[in-house]
Amino acid sequence: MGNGFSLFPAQASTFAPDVDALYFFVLAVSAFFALAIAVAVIVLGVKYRRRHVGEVGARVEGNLVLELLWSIIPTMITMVMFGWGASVYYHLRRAPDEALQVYAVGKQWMWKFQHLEGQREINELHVPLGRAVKVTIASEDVLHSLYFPSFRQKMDAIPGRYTTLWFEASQVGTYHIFCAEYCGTNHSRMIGQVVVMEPAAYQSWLSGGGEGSLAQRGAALFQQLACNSCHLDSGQGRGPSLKDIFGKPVEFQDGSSTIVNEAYLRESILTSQAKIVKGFQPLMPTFQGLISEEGLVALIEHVKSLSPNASTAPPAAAPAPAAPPAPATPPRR
Amino acid sequence: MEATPTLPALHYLNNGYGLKSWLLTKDHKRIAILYLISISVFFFLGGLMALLIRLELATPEADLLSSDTYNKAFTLHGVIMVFFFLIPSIPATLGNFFIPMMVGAKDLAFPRINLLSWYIYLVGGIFTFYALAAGGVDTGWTFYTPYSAAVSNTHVIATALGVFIAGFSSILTGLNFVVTIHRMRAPGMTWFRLPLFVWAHYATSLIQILGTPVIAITMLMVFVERAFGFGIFDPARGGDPVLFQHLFWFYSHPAVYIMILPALGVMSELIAAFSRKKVFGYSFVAFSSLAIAVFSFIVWAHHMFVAGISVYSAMVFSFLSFSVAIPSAVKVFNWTATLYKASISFETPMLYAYGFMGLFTFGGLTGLILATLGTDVHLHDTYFVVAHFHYIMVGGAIMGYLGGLHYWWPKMVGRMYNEFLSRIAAILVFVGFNLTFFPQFVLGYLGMPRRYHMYPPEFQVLNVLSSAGASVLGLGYVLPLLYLLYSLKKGAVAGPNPWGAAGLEWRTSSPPPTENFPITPRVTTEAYEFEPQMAPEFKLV
Amino acid sequence: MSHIASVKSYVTIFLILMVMTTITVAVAFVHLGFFNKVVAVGIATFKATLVILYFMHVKYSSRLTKLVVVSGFFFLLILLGLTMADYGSRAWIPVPPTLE
Amino acid sequence: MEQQKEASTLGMWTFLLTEILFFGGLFMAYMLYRIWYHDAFAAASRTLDLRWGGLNTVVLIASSLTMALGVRSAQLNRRKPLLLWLLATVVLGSVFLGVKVIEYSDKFEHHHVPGPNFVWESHEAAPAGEHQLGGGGPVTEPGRAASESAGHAPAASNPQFQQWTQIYFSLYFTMTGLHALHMIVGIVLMSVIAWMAWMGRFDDHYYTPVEMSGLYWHFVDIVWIYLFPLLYLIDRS
Repeated sequence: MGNGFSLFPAQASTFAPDVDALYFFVLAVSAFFALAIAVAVIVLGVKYRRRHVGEVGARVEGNLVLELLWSIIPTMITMVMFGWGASVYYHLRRAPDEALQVYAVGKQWMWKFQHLEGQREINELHVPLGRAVKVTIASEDVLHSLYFPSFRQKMDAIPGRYTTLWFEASQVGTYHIFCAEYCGTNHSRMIGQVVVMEPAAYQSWLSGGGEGSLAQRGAALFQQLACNSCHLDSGQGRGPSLKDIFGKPVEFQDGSSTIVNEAYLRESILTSQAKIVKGFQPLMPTFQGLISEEGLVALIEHVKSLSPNASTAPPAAAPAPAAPPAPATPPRR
Repeated sequence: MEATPTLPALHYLNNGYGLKSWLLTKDHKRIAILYLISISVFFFLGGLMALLIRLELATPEADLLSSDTYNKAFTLHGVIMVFFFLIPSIPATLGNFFIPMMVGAKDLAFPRINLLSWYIYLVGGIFTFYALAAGGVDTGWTFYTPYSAAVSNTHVIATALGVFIAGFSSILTGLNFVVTIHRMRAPGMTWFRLPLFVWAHYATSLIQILGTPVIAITMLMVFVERAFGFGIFDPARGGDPVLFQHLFWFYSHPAVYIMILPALGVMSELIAAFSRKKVFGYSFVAFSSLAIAVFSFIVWAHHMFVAGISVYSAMVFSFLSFSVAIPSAVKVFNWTATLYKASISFETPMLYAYGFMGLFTFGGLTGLILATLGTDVHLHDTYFVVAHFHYIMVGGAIMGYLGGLHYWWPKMVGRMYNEFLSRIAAILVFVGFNLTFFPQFVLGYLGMPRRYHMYPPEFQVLNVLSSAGASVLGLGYVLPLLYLLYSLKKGAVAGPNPWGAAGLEWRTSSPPPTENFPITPRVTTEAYEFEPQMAPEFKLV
Repeated sequence: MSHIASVKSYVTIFLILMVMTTITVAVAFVHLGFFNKVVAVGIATFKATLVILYFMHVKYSSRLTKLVVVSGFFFLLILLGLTMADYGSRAWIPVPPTLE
Repeated sequence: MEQQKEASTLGMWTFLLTEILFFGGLFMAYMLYRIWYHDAFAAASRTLDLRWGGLNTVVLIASSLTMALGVRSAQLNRRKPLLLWLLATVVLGSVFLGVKVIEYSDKFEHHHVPGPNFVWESHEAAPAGEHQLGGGGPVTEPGRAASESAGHAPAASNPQFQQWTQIYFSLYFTMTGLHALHMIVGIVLMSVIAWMAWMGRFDDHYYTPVEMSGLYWHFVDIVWIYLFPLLYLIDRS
């Protein structure tokens, strides 16, 4: 960033070369066909230009073989594009299990980032080189879109639910962060920079914070909101114990179950009556409007920290909770 | 042979004078002229907004407009150009004028509904003008919720109602065309003798009929949410803003084909007329229009690949999106093949047709890059998308519209325009267009997001190029306005068939009489039968 | 369109519609789980079909008219089906459930 | 004449095609939210009075019958019966709207109109006449916990539940409002047609306007045939 004029963006993530290769492939095919058509119409235009006023063209009806050829060949070429594109996309969307977790909150008109260790940043994100980073994105107001052009990665921030993206930076440096989804007056000022650091430098940057980790902040909030008066570790409280639940299945009063994940925790805090854990009463008040998006991620991190063995993600393909995405929104102005 | 053609004594233009004879007319040709005037007003208004946008973007800083004003400028540019210019552009003017003539009918099936559609369009336009005059609207033409429904404090309601109302005008035009093409064909005019322009409009009408009601109801839902505090998309009440996007794009993707299909129809006419040859693979070109219309309804979520939709759904929609590329490619290949062993002349309309071939092909192919999932994540909502759809909308639809206008202008007004100036304008449009929008592809891959009022300084060189191109393009658009108006009084008299073209519309006087043909024509030949004696010397009527 | 149906046939259709309305109300008071929805929409569709075929004379109309009617419901199903396909498959991403 | 009639028929059906997709957008929203918020929708649906809804269904289907018989009279060139059937249709349509006014005013009284004044009281969640849930406080076994629903206990005291019922009522008012608007247009149309019949404009060769407005009327009926079970009968068990 700050570097001068260029015609091509920096390749600063592990999948930037993949995306670029795909891009050049489709571009090359496109250029070939565009040029072929351009040359053909010009050559034909010169060769068959009208020589005298009354001339008409020859009678040619059409040709079935040709029609089939130029339908089937492009179809096959586009299927290659589709397959290749879909595999790159799957890679872009599927975060590896051991990814470093970062939270991002978009609001008019800034990006707020929080690290698990407690650092909070605005419009700036520090990430280590060579480590997968998963960003969980929320929005406090309208749609935004978190965009890292040098990483070739982007995801909308949608009020009322979490979305995620991930990347692994491959080159030390400072790169743009943009908001790509129009969000009002200062949409074009909702920009920032992502700083890719050597792992050691990143570690020392992390320890420079001193606010306490995200989970610690969540623990404080847990006390402050009196969550701890019901959610006793012993399981004897009025609410279920939150110890060692993350990544494990939980069963509800109506017999259904789900795997505890961020989305479920978010829903349980904001829409506490949506799912009632089996054996408990629907006593918990809703925290809708009482807690900010940032406080929410701190609480979730706190709950996660109570499940030390669940640091690696739970088994894949959890049975779909046939439920709405945590339908809740932060307070509005 | 050398006799100078004269204007017919009685034609639709001199059949009644005065405002009333125009405002209460049921003649499809006069209604087409009314539309032509009104969409031109909107076109230049939308163009003015584009000018403001490009001027502002010449520098990275915010120096000409405030952010709010800039946002309003691009919103109105989009709303006006999409809903009030491109969607009615070819169907309501050229289609309205020539579809009855091409099928050999006296008028459309429902002349009064045709006039009604123009008034509805005007009412929609007045709502939009009101929004503009009262302070503008800043949601972007896409009206994404929750910004449009709850947050923006501009005139969303008036604009949404304007779009809602204009939608009905579009529906009525489509309905009229479908019924006309089904029921009003002259004796002998079978489906496979119809000009491809008619086929393209038939396909367009299907989209207008099937898609437009969905945008209408979506706008209505935004309206009730904003006006009465209902909650349908409101995330605070559990609503889903992404549902809005599904409904919006269910119409707005097919709407792209409402804009481009008629231009593809014009292209078939131009290529045939100026190469004096039947379009290669007529039935494939005809059916590819219908295929595009049907496929256009199953690809919409490719606008939402990063909007949090399911990974599998994204894959399905990406797959289906490629399917719509094939019939478009088939058309381009067939046009190219038409030029083989043809007799090609390069009057102005053919210059536009050649320009169209280049720009539409390139625009369509860049669409493949956006339909490919892996690259779309990077390119979505960047200037790459802006450049892509301007290649289709401006390079395709407007080139087609201008080409068609120049082709049929002698028929519509009975006089020729200045050929030299019109060629200059066609070249200016082509050069200016590429200079404006090609740099935006590069900007997009560099990562410049769309709807940005300010941008990092390293993007400036390309933006300046684009702004410079826009001024050339603007010149190319103003020039036709001048020489076409001039030709109304001073142009050389054209005669019934100045191009030596085939088709029923050229077999009547220019301008045509109110009832189009002296007697109901009987059709005995295929479309695009160019007999050697149909050269300009030959007089049919 | 020149087909003229008898009064008796119209009244018969009307009575069937009434009976169907009664059934659909009655079924709503019985707990059938998922099948409540199926029955409700099924009966409504049956009633709508009767109205379209007999009251609106589609049974005696041209193939073109029939095609128009069917295509309306076809494109409606595209809208409903492809949109719900997105919502339905969001949860089954085979990635860690942390990714939603 | 024949060509004109065929054109009108095709035109009318094409128009009805757009109407299907017009209401289709609303049905899409309804379907999604009903799946997501089944219990809230069911609870909100139970606040509608089934008697009024049922009456209106009967009235509207009856009006379709009178309309069909009206068209038949026109086909047979019986002017007086045509006029009577058309008037009967207008009367039944007006009865429908009258009932709708009663229902709407009831909603206003109960603050069930979405927006800032919306109020949802917890006892309203109860199936009519059955469990009266203790107001305010959380409830133990709210009626039917182990339902087929998407895992939501219908906990009426939950503020989120209130928001979801608001979505139901937003859709209820938009859908029935739009339907009522179509009814009003239909009644005006029918009155004009009846007047034209009175003036003797129709005979057995020319009755296209009667037939076309009949198609419109039946379509509006069909919309209600779907709206009635979807809005009133979500879950009454």
